[in-house]
Amino acid sequence: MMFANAYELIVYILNFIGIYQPINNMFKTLGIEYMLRVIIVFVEIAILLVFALLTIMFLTWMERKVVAMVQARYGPMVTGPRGLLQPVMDGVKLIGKEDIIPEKADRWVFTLAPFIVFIPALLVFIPLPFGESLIISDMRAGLLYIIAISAVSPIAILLAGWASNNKYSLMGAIRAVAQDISYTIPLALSAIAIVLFTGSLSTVDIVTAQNGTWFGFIPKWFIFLQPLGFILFLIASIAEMGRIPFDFQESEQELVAGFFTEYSGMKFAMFFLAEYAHLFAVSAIVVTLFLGGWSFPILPYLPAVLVPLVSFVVFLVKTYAVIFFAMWLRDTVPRVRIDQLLNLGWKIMIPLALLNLLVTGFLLTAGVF
Amino acid sequence: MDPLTIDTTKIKIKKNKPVTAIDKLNDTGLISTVLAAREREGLILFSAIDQFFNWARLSSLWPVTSGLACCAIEMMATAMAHHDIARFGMEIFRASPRQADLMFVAGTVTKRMAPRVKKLYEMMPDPKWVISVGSCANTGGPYHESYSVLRGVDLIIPVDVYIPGCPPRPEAWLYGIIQLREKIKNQGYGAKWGLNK
Amino acid sequence: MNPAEEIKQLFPDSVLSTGLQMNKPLAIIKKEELLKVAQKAKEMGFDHLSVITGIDYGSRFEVVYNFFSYIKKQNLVLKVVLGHENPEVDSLESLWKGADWLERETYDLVGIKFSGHPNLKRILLPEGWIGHPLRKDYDMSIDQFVTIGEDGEDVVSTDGSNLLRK
Amino acid sequence: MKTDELIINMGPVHPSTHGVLRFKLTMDGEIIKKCEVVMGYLHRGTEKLGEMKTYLQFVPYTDRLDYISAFPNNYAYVKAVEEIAGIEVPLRAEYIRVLTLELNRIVNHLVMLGSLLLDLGASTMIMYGFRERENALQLFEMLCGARMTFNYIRPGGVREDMPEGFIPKLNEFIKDMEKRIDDYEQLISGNEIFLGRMKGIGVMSAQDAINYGMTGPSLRGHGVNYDIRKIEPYSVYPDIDFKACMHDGCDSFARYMVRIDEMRESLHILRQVVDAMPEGKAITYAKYGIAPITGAPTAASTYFPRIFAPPPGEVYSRIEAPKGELGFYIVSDGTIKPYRIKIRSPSFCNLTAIPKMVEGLMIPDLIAAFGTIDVVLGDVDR
Repeated sequence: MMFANAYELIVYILNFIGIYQPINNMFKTLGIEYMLRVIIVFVEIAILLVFALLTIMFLTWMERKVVAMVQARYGPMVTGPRGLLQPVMDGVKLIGKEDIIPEKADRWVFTLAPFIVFIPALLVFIPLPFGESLIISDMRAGLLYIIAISAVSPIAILLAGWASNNKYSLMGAIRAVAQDISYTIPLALSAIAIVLFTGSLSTVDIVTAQNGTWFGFIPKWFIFLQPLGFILFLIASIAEMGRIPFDFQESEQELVAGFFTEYSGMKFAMFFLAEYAHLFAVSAIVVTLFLGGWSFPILPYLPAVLVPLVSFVVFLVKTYAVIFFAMWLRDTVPRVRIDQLLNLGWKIMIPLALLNLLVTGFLLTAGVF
Repeated sequence: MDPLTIDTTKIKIKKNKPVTAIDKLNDTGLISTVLAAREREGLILFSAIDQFFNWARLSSLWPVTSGLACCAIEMMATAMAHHDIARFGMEIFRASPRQADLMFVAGTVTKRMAPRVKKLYEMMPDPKWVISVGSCANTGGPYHESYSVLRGVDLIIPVDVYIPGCPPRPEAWLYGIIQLREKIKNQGYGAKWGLNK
Repeated sequence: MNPAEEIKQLFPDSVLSTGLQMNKPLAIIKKEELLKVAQKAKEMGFDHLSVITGIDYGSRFEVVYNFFSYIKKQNLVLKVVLGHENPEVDSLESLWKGADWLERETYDLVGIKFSGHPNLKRILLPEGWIGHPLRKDYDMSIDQFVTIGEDGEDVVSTDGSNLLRK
Repeated sequence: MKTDELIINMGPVHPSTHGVLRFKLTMDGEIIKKCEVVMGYLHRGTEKLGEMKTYLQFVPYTDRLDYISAFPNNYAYVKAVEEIAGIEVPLRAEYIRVLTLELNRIVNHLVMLGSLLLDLGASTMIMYGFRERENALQLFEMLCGARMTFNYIRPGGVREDMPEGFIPKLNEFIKDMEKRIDDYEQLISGNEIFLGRMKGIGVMSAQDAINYGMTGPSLRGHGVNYDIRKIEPYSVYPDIDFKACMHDGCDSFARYMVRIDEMRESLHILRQVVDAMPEGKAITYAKYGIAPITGAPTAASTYFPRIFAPPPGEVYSRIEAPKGELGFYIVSDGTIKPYRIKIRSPSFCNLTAIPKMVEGLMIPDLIAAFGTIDVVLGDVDR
């Protein structure tokens, strides 16, 4: 009972309850029969947004708790049970802050930049396969869409850096753009190596290609077929996110606070939340491409009704595993220097990605896989 | 004192002021309730929102890193694992004053550093608080007579909480932070309505 | 043969007197000969200049140089006595790079000029500060305030009106 | 294509300048062409106050010089005063002093490692460093009641003797510390990114280092094996066997390694001091008398606050503080107040080498090299 996307799943559920036809006829008599489809899509988007914002809030709390656990301390405890309301309080406080726009700053670009950073971070959620048929729209070029959208954020960072008319922000922005550009290429190359297997860019196809198991217990995830590709993709995505050890956008030690030095209040919150949305999205992509998305060996044996739910839970567990790894890395490893970072990117990652592509292509044509 | 020989010239007659209508009303306390009621009537809604914002503000105070001298080391000790201020949601030490809303003046404010401390304070967005830590920041401390030390940071910026000590113990820091949280809770209309209990 | 006596042999006319300062060889040098004697001391192996101290005795100034030789593990103290009006002495920055900031600090706090110093400016107090604090006749009662000028440098003034709160 | 230089201010308020120090950097893109150090933002006029206070009242001011390791400041000042006054300090006091000095050296190196790693981006080492520091501070509190500003070492000995429970707790700390140092070494020294950031950064030849007046662990990272405890032994160091740790890498990594070895060496010294702790008084008031101005001593006056007035004279005495050679030049004119106090602070002199060491590097390297020089602003600006 595999549906192409969540829209069909909702239509099936409405039919199952039996209220789909009457509402459809009512709109048809009013002459606006497309209205039901519009409402359903709005409901989908609403659910996605609520899920995204809740995850972002939970991630900020989880980040503080993981950092605290590694550093032998408690982390937020006072606001709400074990500090669970802390992200809510941070958000409300940031809303209540005075919004300073520096006098000589470029006003419109200054206010526009946070939105240009935040919107792509949410747009990346659309092609992500959260569960068996829980996907907003299964585009044929899902992977290409993801890589293209994640290329928008450097532009916004440059806008922010330039508009706040502050030496530190400009240097931080230029560094962030150099880093993002030099790491999109190995990201894309190691993703293409996956496409060689599945033959299609759509994320659902990639996940379905990873169903089933070899010799009974090894799940057919691409991580086993593409170990080098996995490592390159992971490093490139951490660099894309701008997290330590490749943390240049807001490396306090060197450039005070990177490109959002001048931002305060709600605008700063946008950057802060965009970073965590990006973290979740990129971890989800790593899981989709290499760790088999929501597929799990026992899934086919479950009753059909339960499958979307269980696959959703499996997907979340895997994504949070990757997120935990990124957070754990943030606590232990020092920061790399900008020229070492670019050397790693250009001189090591791109040749390796090309080599990986070559070897995979060769083995595929030779019929080994 | 024999009552008969009271010297009447010595007793001063207490001239009580003429009792006006308003005084009488005041005695009954009617006016204060009327005034208070008028003041409150538009603000029932606001006080709940005020109280919620206060709670948000006091539970996520982000300090700006402005350690000046020995108290800065005690600030670090308070922020570290043993006396963790992350429990109060304060462990994000924002380097840039734009995103901070609490400023610890931890250490001696010298004459040369005073304009920079003042500029740092002015760069912070509005609901901002200052905790002056250590006797150097409070009143100049051991360097009171020195030629190059400002006798107390409240000469240049308004201070909300003073923490005495040289350097104050981390427990004194935590007590100061809790006092500031109480102060924030009592701001705005919510407090007047008694919601801050 | 302690180094002070050696220097007395080499430069008899420039060394006024030698002696001991808490069992460290001490040599009092004429103001003009300091650079020559210091050059000789560096060749004798005194490669570590510990500290330069300027002292205001009211009627005269004294500058005390403490050297140490890592190789021979010996101390040497050179002292120069200067008049009370504009005290001036040669800078040893060319021999020991470490002397650069030590001399700037002595100039800043005690007011002794070091001729031949690359950039003899105040190091601890802002540029426009009036007076040298460690002099005995420094007036502690005037209160000087510092504010930031347009180009970001410090401007010293005695009225703190724009700095202090009303 | 002619590019003009960008002047960047790593201003007085900056997370990685260990306090209020300002670097005026003229940058050519990412490379630093000229680095000018601007200081004085924490100049509190300690030397002027020294002339206004009596000998005993100045001891608390020495705590606040290098406020991370206050014991060596106390000891350097007191050693100078004792040399002028010619005080014979009881042996037990000397052993307690060496015990506090070495314990404070470990605390100083912990804070240095923590803040160095924090500047490089790893935020966990400073937590572990401060966790050990809290244990050490509890020991200091048992000894003298304060966490950072001890005012414990007096001309003539130490303020009061050790409490009974001190030695067992100290042994516990030493045992625990050994295991910790191996953990740190495992966490940091093998870390590829840390090596990449530290090796070959802030290089300076040994000759230049001596010429710039660098001393202490930073100098011993350049292959120059001079440790004042060895070349000019003071207190009870002659009859303690320890070695001066030296690395001849001449770069930031060598300076970092020297500090790790020194921590182990200090633990070794602590163990010997605890074993050889003699009995006896902790302080002698021999040279404390009534100053001639206030007349002949009467029975009642023995309880008056003792006046301490050393004979006129000048002295420069120096010790091996955790950051380098810390010396006090004291001129006394026979009254109860010193005539002039000059403080030779190690951070001030080590900082002289930064502008030359940093030319041609990038900002992150400036921070790495600056972190290994281990500067505290109370010491630099006095």
